[in-house]
Amino acid sequence: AGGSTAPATEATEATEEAAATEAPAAEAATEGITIGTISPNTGSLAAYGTAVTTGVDLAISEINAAGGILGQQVTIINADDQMDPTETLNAFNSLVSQGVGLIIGSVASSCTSAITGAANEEGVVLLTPASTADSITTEDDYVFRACYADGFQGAIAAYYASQAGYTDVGVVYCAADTYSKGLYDSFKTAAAKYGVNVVAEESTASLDVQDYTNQFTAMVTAGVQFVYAPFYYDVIGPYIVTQARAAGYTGIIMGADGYDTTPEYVVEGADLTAFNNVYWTNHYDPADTDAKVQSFVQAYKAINNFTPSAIAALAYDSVYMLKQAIEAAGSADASAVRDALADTSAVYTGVTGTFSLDSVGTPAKGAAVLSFASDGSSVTTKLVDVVKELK
Amino acid sequence: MSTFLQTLFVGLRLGSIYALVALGYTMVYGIIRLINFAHGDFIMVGGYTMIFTTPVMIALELPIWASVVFAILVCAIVGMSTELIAYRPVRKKGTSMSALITAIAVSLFLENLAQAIPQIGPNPKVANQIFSAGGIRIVDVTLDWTTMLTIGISVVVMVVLYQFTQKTRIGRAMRCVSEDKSASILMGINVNRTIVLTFAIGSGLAAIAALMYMAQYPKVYTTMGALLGLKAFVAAVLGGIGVIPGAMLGGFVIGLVESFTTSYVSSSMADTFVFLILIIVLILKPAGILGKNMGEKV
Amino acid sequence: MIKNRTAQGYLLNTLVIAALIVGFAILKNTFGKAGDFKLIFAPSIWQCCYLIILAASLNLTLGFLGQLSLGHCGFMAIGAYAAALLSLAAERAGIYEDKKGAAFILVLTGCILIAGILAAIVGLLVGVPALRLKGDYLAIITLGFGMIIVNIINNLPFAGQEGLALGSASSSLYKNGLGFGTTLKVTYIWVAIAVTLISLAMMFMFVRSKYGRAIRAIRDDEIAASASGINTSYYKVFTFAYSAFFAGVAGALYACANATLSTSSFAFANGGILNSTFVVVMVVLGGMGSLTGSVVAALIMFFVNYQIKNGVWVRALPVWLQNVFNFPMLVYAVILIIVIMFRPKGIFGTYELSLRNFISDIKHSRQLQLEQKQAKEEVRSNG
Amino acid sequence: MAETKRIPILETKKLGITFGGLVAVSDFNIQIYPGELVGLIGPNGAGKTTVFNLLTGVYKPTEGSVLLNGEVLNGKKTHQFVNAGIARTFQNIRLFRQMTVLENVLAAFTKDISYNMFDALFRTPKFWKTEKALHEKALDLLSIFHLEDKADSIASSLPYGQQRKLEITRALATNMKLLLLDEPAAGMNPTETAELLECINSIRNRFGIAILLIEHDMSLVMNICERIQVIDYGVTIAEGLPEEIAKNPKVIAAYLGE
Amino acid sequence: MLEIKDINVYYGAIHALKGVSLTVNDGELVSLVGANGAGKTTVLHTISGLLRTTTGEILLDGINLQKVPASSIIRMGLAHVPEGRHIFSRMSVEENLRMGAYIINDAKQINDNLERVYHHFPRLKERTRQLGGTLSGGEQQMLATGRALMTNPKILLMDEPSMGLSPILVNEIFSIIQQLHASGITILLVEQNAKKALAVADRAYVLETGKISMSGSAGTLAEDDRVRKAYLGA
Ligand SMILES: Nc1ncnc2c1ncn2[C@@H]1O[C@H](COP(=O)(O)OP(=O)(O)OP(=O)(O)O)[C@@H](O)[C@H]1O
Ligand SMILES: Nc1ncnc2c1ncn2[C@@H]1O[C@H](COP(=O)(O)OP(=O)(O)OP(=O)(O)O)[C@@H](O)[C@H]1O
Ligand SMILES: [Mg+2]
Ligand SMILES: [Mg+2]
Repeated sequence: AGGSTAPATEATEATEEAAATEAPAAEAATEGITIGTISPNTGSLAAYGTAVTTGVDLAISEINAAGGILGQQVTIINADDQMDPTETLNAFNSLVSQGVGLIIGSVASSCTSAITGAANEEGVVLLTPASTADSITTEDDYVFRACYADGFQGAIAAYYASQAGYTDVGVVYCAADTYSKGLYDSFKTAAAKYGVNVVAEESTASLDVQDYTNQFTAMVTAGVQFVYAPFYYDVIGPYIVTQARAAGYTGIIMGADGYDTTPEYVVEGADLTAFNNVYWTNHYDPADTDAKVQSFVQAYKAINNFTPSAIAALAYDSVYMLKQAIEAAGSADASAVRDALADTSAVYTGVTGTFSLDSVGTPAKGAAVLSFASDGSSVTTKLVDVVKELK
Repeated sequence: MSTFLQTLFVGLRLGSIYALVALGYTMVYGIIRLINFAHGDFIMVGGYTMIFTTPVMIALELPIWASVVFAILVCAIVGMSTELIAYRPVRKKGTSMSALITAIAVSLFLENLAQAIPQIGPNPKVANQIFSAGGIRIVDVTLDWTTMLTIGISVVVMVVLYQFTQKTRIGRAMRCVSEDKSASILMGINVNRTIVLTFAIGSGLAAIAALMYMAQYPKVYTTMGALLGLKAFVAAVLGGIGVIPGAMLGGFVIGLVESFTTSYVSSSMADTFVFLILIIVLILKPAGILGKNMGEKV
Repeated sequence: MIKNRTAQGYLLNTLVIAALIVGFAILKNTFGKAGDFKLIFAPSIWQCCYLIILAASLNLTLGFLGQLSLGHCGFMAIGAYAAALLSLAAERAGIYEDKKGAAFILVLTGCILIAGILAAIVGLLVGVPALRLKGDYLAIITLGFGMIIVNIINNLPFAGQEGLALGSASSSLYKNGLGFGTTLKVTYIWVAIAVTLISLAMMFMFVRSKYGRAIRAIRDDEIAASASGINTSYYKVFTFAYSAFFAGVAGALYACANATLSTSSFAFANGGILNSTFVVVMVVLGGMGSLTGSVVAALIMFFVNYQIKNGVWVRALPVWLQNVFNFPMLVYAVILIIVIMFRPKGIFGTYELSLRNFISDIKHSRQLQLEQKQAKEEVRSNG
Repeated sequence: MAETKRIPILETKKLGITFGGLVAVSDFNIQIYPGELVGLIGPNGAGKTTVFNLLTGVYKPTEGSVLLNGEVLNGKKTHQFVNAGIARTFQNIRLFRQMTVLENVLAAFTKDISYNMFDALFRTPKFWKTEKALHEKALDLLSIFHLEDKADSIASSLPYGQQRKLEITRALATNMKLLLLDEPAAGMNPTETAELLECINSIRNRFGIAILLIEHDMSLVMNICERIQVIDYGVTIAEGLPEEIAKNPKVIAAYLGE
Repeated sequence: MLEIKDINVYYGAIHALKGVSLTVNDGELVSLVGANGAGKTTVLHTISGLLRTTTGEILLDGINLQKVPASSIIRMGLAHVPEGRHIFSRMSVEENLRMGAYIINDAKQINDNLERVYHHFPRLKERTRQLGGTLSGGEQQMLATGRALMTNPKILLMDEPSMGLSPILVNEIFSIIQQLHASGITILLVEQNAKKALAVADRAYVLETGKISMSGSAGTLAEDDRVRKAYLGA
């Protein structure tokens, strides 16, 4: 990562010096490779922590079963950050002091941003599976990610709206959530570019809000037929879609990767036709017939009994990205791995697509546009389109 | 017009839930002057109990809401055990502040214990449809049956509770205990048993609140009680804590303020307005809307 | 006579603090693995420092004034954001570079002070209406103010929920402003320690003066206090603001120690140990009315939190227990309940650790033992 | 006593208060002159304590006014009444329960302490000087009731009788000109009451203050009061010298009994 | 009827009662005198179960009260007028009195008792609806005594019932005590007004710093020089 080359080399030198005196990574590399993970395993968003740990565990067991990386077995040290930035930093420090030089984490952008600088300073590779805030990778050379940034996902939705001919649209988002707010920002910026007018905006003050009726009544009043609602599955499934339809909103509801796994969170016995006309963008489609995707989904389901979420897929891919980089570098030394990851020509083929990292460390990859389909008693997902590139 | 009506209905819907939860708070607070921070988590316990007993109901071809019976039982047991194991020892020896800390600890304990149980885990669970959808339509806007039922239930619960505390022997014993424990003993009241009973009733109410909550907002997760409990407590204070009709009134006020702020002021500032209203009301009426401010006799 | 005794006490305390600092310096140079000081010890010191200030300052309102405030972290948030934004502005104005030199120290000091003062002003604004209420009503109203403060910061265009790193201040506080990286946290560790010692001294002097007496009188009986000529509203509001000042200072330290700010950290209840509930927990655990208790409780809370997550001994536990330890807050809650059961008035009650008392206590108990022995011997010889 | 000195330190004019519909005190007029010891008696619930509450700003009068040295004190807060020179004790003892005996007295000095935050924070010589002087003064006051040995005990651990005495000492510490005592002998046996009587007299002589006393113990009231005012249902029913009051049929009927 | 054998009571480290023994026979009026802080209230609290002893036993009709839960002691026919009144301040006067009859289920009996209390204390009848907390000190004392009479107790413990009462009411209280005594109720009376207490009592005990220092018939004690000097102000 890092725009210009000059400061990058400076930083590398500095860390080499540090590595020489403290040599955390080198120490670990002699008997196997250790990768650290930081995820919110407890707290209100612990579900994401589970997604990360299960995704990583699956990848690691596959890799170790196949002989490891560079012939060495891989071990994982996981640390819980409770979705709190202070704890993320503590977890980071604890991992690094145990000699870990490669870290996958964390999930929430606010948490990840608490350690990006430290990763750089300590010369530790930080690969975040799911922090989508645009600024995460822009400043620090040691920071990369496996997901695309909010800027891209929001733009796809705007692009999609313009392609489908909606010129007046509405947005409902959560002002207190980095993810939702980030997508809202990027959607709005992109909408202006594609000639789509955002004529109605509504928000919520927290993710614990249960009632979205007023927000969608406002959408009905504004007369829009397309609403961008970047929320998570556990808000979309039980709350938003049914409430929006009950409030009389019949148009398109569009979201992003947070909608992933929604079909498992719908109200049994309710009228599920409400879920027709709901679209979303994702990193991958679990129903994709691609062999790689299917073998991942099957293997994951076999262990965990449920369909892997996008975050699990991204965490899984993150491990393989590191593996590829270590192999390219020929060692698990942090600075060597960093250099390998910074190589923009390397191509990664994962569950979430085939991609390269751009100059700041964010993947340039296509997004799947999916939609829900319902016969009234159950909800399924279907692939609508894959957007590789935005015009 | 339809926006106004819709907003009103949403306010009532939220308010009726807050009111039900607030009644439980007021019950417990009324007797031991303890902000039972764990009350919100009792709702979570009730919610999960219903989620897990729903299949049984379906198998027995009973309506799903009947699982509330299990929820009431489990909640009452959890509530009473909390009192027996955690609150009572501390109340005997400590200050009201140490009791408050225990309540916070119990709340943390329940939330995290739930997460640690593999069958529950961190992923939220979604309830089945409990009552049939639909309702009365007024000018393009539907006032759904569930909301009306919730309002009805909270009014009934309020009236029953009020009559219970005012008219029955046990109710009066509860009021005595809340005022002066040693004098209550001298009246022949078994203080400990009265407190346990209050916890049983308060926690049982949490189960009913859980049922109505899930009927409206069918998602159950381990931290669901945190914000809900907090707002309900605010509602109870707003109405005048310890005053049973006050809890209900407070609940509706908070629900309506929240809804109208969302529609007419700023949707992301709804909580700010809720607290602003609370602050203004308390400054004007320091004992809450229905609270009696009987200044200290010196 | 009092003066002599107290002077003795001061001398002793100063000596011990000096000894601690020397010990600390030795420790620093001989600390285990080279990386550990930088990565574990120094960040821990920073966190302990702001936790200590936070707990002690809340003790002023909760323990000494006897008013339950549940919005203390709101003041901390004000301090943290004020310090962060100010230092950012100072850096952009080119007042300092690279976080070194006299100019930086000056800005740093200024930021910490202004953070405190701003928090105190807000404390004053909140305190005037809020302190008309008592008990749980006050608790709930302060809780409300705490929430509003956080909510407002959330909606400020230049602060924002995402924290300065992502908000429209747009560049990471870590790189700019006073956010300290791992190395700088070591360099400036004395700042954290000095600020904490000075703050504690200021609070201690406060409670050991007419101010402290007045507010404890108000805590015990407000009507009697005013009937003894104490202007209760003045002392209440003053203490509230004074306590908010230190919460603001703690916020500034927090902003230094944590590279990013996110309002969710200051909410009433979040996952970590940094929120208004936990500050109350620290105060009660340590003992309401004992600053020593608050200091010790803050250290214990930190240590327990740290040990649950990182303690080597955890790995020696049976597997099922290790699984329980994956839920730190569960263990934490159990520990809390147990401690409160055995020490319901807190670890220290209202006792202040004073070395002079400590020493005289030891002397006293020696003497008692001696007397008892003598008495026993007498009995024996008589019998 | 010379006629020229007859300027009352306390004067009330048509003082009255109602609670809801209940008229607790009405048309209450009293003058108290420097150094005087006046008794206020009346049946239970007559409004005596309420008068004290009105005289100290705990209750706001619904009619009439309180004048201290000619200055109208209506609308002032309790601590301002104290600053003006009225101190009191309470019928139900109100001590600073968790503080030591010494601190209870020291707290009452607060308003007269001139050092500020700066002095307190930097422990200036002024701070030390003031604190030292006050310590001595407090111990001196405590010695009046022989409480100096208990200086370091926690107030709530004292037996009831000593708590009463401490409360009076604390009131003395406010440096007042008029002391209001609400049933100081309640809960004391005759021997203790006699002791209290001595103390009240000695305080009066030593500090030259005026005292208004509520008491049901007639042995105390009749012995030390120079004048007595009797109220019933909030209205004054008799006023005069102890001997006159003792013989007043209205007072006998309402209050003294046979 | 009531027999206390060698009880010790502690408040934390404070040894409040040091081996106190006393008996109250059926139908007797026994008075307990002592200076402030002697431990009189502690004795009464221990009897009614508000405090527990570390050693010794308390027998009521031969039953060891130490083994009976506090709230059941009242059901054994004991009533206690506590020091400091302890009325329910947010309940009305009438509700307070009705709470006194909590253990009685018979509505008619409750109403009769209520009438009797109102007869003794007409002032309370004037204030049936007023909240207990706003009553004057003396009114509260009447309420506390009235409330204890609501159960038709066999044995009544009274802790300074005349405290804060006007002379006329002090006489009234003492005549009520005598009436109750005459009607066969056993009474253990703690009073600061030792003169009056000894005048109405059959027997008396003197308590000094947690120990019984003297006992005997009330008349003899009232003549005793030490008692006269320490408690009667003579
Ligand atoms: N805050 C209040 N609210 C309502 N009524 C009150 C209040 N304070 C006092 N009263 C009423 O005013 C009357 C006078 O009360 P007060 O306490 O002054 O009596 P008192 O003369 O001091 O009697 P005692 O000798 O028994 O203490 C009483 O009837 C009391 O019930
Ligand atoms: N709750 C308590 N904690 C500590 N000490 C107590 C407590 N209650 C009473 N004491 C102490 O126990 C001793 C006996 O007190 P008690 O109240 O029984 O005396 P008393 O004879 O009733 O006095 P009084 O005439 O003042 O009512 C006193 O020294 C008192 O200080
Ligand atoms: Mg009175
Ligand atoms: Mg007593």
